[in-house]
Amino acid sequence: MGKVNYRERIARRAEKEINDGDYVNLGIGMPTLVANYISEDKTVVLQSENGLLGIGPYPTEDEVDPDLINAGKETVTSIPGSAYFTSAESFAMIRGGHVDVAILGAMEVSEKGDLANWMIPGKMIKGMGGAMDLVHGAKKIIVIMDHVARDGSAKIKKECELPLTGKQVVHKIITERAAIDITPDGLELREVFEGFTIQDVIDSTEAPLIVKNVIENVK
Amino acid sequence: MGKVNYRERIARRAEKEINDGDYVNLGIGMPTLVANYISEDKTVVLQSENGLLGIGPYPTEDEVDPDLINAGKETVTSIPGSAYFTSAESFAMIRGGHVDVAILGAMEVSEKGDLANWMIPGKMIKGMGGAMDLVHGAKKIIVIMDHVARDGSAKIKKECELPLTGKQVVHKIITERAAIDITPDGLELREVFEGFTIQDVIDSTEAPLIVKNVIENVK
Amino acid sequence: MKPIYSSAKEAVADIQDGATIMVGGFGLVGIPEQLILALVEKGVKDLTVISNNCGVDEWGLGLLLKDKQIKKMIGSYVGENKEFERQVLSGEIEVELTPQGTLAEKIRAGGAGIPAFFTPAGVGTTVAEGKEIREFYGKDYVLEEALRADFSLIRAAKADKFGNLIYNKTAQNFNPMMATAGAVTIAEVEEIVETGDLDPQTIHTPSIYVQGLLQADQEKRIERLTTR
Amino acid sequence: MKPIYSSAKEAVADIQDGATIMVGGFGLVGIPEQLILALVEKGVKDLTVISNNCGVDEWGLGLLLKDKQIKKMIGSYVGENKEFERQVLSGEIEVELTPQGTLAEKIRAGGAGIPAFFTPAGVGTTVAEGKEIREFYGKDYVLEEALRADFSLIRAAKADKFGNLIYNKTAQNFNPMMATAGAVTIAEVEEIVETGDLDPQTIHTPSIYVQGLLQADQEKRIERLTTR
Repeated sequence: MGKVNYRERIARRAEKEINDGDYVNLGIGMPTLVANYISEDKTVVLQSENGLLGIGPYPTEDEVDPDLINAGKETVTSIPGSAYFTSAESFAMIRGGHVDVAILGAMEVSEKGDLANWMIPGKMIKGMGGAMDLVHGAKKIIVIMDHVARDGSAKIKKECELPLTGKQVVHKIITERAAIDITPDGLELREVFEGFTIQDVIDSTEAPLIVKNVIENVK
Repeated sequence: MGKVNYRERIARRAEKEINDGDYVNLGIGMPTLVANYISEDKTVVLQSENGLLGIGPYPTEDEVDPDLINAGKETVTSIPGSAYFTSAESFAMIRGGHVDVAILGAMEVSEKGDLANWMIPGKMIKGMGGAMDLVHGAKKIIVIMDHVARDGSAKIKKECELPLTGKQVVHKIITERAAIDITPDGLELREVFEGFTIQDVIDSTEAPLIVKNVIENVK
Repeated sequence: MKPIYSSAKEAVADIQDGATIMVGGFGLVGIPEQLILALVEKGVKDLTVISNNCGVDEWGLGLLLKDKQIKKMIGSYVGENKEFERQVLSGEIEVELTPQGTLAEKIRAGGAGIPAFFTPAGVGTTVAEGKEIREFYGKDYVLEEALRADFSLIRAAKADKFGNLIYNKTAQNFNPMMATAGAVTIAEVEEIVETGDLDPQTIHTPSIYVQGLLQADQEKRIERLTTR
Repeated sequence: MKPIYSSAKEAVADIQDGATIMVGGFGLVGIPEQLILALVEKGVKDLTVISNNCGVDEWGLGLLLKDKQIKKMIGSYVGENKEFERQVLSGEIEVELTPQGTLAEKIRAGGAGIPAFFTPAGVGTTVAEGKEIREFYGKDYVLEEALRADFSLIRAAKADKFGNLIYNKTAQNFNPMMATAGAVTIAEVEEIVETGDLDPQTIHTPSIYVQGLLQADQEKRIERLTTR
């Protein structure tokens, strides 16, 4: 299974965390892909922190409006029932606990649910954007990411080494290898995806995993 | 000059505190009258703290809209160029220093500019409404009121006895007898209105008055 | 997409004794008339009510007052309601009078995840007693905490089925902030239209804040009919 | 009623070296294109700029960056601008990275007379270092102070001559808050209509916040053209 298919598998699995009627914020990058896999049985309203509730599909060339973008600065459309508003209102919505699910990318996640995803000191500064608000506001915080870094090192750690985005904020991690819950007792391995074994996941995760009721060979 | 005419004179004098282009909030009661005397040479936009910028004249019977009132709960109209908004936005405007002039009624004013206009303990509780916000927000706070209470006692005092609306907030007092500025040195008598003498004003004011450059016999 | 109640009675069915409720409106303008009547009929007691005013003697929240259903009232102005003033002066009702701008901001803060903020309103008055005062840029400010409610009962002119709301003129007032600060927000609306019928640029309250809708005709009583 | 400038140059004439300016927009959407170009041309230096992003390398605030006209930048996201990232990493520019929601709220607070507020965003991170942390309802919050500016340069779709503004879609973003937080707010608008031509129920920024208007055509460059 290639990288592209991994991304699709992660997005499909993340979609299962979204319930009918939910208001959802999808982060920049891989999280944005989740929108493509939302079941037609569900009414889901996507929030964009730049001031739109109800993101629609990408526009056709004729539909492109330069004044209508998502938080990743991509041109988008809006669905019937959408609403536009200010950035202050957008984050009132987020911080006030009105968004049901936020799906974010990560550089590192700790076993306590700490998240790092906004800078590498001396190397890369992107800025935190809306992530620091989202992690404290949305009712459920899902991180989706590659299980390990490009150099093969673990991204799920005992402690994050990079500057944090938020402390004890992540509820669930979904990677191409596994779905892991952050519980008061630590990281609990819930699902291992087809092509990987429980041992594979343990070996590629720096933090200890609770292995009790694991569903294996999830497609 | 009867009471009604005094009220008109006070309102006409208060109008002179308003400049062309000003945004103005008029309190309930006598302050509302000021709207009737705004010079046609001036463009003045009246703010109503219940969520309207651009109060128009009272409606004709046909124009009455039960959803369109001023802060005194009177049915009003709105002018071309008006805007409706929430109470939070309305007070953001007020507290944020965007309103140029607020004209308020008072039960008592102290020589330091303290204002009391919202309750008499054990006797009368109206509530402060928006007055406590207005006195800290508008750039210029004008109090207009009868110079003395119904029992003849002074309303302009060394110290307010009633619970305060705000401390050191009033810039100018206009009554049927006089126009008085609150300065860092105390109350400075600026104008004495026709029918009253400087001594009349001194006698009916508990706090000491600075009497330097007074214009007398103002109509 | 949002539940549409078949009656005001059904809309308030989950509101129990002791609940904290926010009720929209300024004077009688923009109040959820039928939801209030349903609370009167339900006879629910010991309510903490957050509302700018408390209706008049025979309409709006005044009806709940008359039936002594309100334990505590948080508002800014009681001037028009004799029974309210009587209950306050006699100590029959607990009241927390709050400057109107502070009230609006406390409610907005509650809905926006801001637990507390500093404001100049009330500094040097009884309102600031027992609260933290802090100086910023040479001026004193008082720390005020956010307000939230179990239920927010609001009134709008139009809703679509997603729950987006548009208010009419000054009937907007406290309703939009209250919509954000209720764990459950029920909107009484004059008209429900199809999703997509409202211009997304003119929505006052986005659907995310609304948990249920009731269509109901409004009497819109006028407190002070003033004509030219 | 509000001054209508005849050129962008005239609109920015009062902005001097060392000024603090807020500039609306999210990415390149909703930026006051011509006002920014006028600042570049004017060559004004040592600016403190408050803006969510800092443009791209060849457009928007990126032009001010390239000319080293910015001393300090307060924003939330610099990811799209290589020159910005370079100046930050090399220490040539002072930068205060602020969570986007905190930035929006600090600006709103500045315009609304709220000197400071508590927010959860940034607690436990470098953002909260040196700031007061306080617990409310069992959770930690950080105290953040308001932002104001000498000038706010914003972009709207329509203005009437009173200065009421309406924005288009997601070009709204930071513009309405910035309109409230500038001592002088200059709105660059695509169209100026007669007073009374805008529906008062659909105004996004009431005229009280606007000190001057400039009509200017917009290039509206697209950062990431994405189609189906």
